[in-house]
Amino acid sequence: MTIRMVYFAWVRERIGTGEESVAPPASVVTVADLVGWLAETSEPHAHAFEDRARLRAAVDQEFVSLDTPIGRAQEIAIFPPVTGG
Amino acid sequence: MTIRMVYFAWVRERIGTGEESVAPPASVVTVADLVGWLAETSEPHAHAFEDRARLRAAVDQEFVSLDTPIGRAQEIAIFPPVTGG
Amino acid sequence: MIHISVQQSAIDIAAEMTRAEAAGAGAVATFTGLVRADDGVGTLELEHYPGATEAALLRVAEQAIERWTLQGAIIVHRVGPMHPGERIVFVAATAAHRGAALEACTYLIDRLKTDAPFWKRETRGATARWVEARDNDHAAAARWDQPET
Amino acid sequence: MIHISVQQSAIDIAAEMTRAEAAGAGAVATFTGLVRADDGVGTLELEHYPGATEAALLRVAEQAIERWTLQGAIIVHRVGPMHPGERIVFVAATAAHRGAALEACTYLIDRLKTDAPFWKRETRGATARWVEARDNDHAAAARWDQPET
Repeated sequence: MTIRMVYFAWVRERIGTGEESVAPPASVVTVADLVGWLAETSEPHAHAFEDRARLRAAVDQEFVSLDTPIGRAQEIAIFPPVTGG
Repeated sequence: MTIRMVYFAWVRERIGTGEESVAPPASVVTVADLVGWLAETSEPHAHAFEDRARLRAAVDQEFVSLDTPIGRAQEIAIFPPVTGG
Repeated sequence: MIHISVQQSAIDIAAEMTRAEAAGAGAVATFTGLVRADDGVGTLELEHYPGATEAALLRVAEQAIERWTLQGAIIVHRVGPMHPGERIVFVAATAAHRGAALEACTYLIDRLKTDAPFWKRETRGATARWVEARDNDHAAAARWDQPET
Repeated sequence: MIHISVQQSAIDIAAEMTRAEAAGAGAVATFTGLVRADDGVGTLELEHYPGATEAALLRVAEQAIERWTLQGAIIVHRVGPMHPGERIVFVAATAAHRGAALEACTYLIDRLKTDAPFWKRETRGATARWVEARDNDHAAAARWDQPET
């Protein structure tokens, strides 16, 4: 399964790109699993994801907690807490 | 003592004028006394002042209750509850 | 910054917002009251007590500035005849943060409703009537007299 | 009436107020957030999540319309680079009465602060930093989740 990952703010800056396609193994069930797996793929990912408490996520543009199963998601976004307004 | 009376809204309309000068007797101590005395001076005043619960007052442009002494007031206003905004 | 105006002319929102924003803080809350277009009123006429009105509005603005440490408070109230859709009143509160601006804005309009000598007369067809004061305006104003919780 | 806009261009308050007032009700409450001119920020940059942002803002507006029976809700948020004194966000609620308009306006901005995917980066001199989320924004948003008292 290929998932489109999108990143924003300092998560995007640390990873060095705003989006990428990934194909996680079957052992990746939740968003937190996905983040953990990605953190092992490169130093920039590890740096971006080092403090899980500061990460938020959206699955197919719906905001979710990190323990949410990714199911058959097409797009998963990882970003810091929002600061608009 | 001469006092400038000013009237607004339906109080003004019933009395037929927006202002007048009056010289109440010494027995008039409070705003309520003044209203009672004026109500006896003419039919329009009596009509304007017939329901005291619907009257509000200002003494020298300060909003006061009707039991306030008029003291040495120069201007006393009588009007309905306000409805701005 | 305090700006008070009781005026015959139409209320210019863009000009008032520029004034509110010029205070240099991060948050501006406003309230605009309009002649309702949906209840059959043809003309609304606003009478006021010249001199006493401006003094009352200034007092309301000063109280808001002090209570919420505002950078600015604006109260503009129209008088004379006006028509459905036109602005009767505009208030604005400028503050460093949104909570203060929003609360102070509510305070300005709640207090204005009970503390400033304006009277409305509505004309529907051939019939004119003076608008009656509403008890819940007094309830809205009175809640600001409660001790802070 | 719901109007949502996420835009690079400056926010035109007069145009948005005309839109809010056109809903035909008696009360319009607005909140405007500005880049503060007083704390040394040279440039503020707003990043967002295209598509998800508009959907989140629409949901906030729909919730406000339903909860307060509004005639209209407007949310306009700027993105990209901006400077001190410029408007970041404008929200407006149009209702028959002022209580509903003022409460709904507060709801719109409180919810937007926590529910919409925007991120602010401030540049002061040569230093850029991402603004940290504030706990009290979550407290402000959460109070709308309480059962009505």
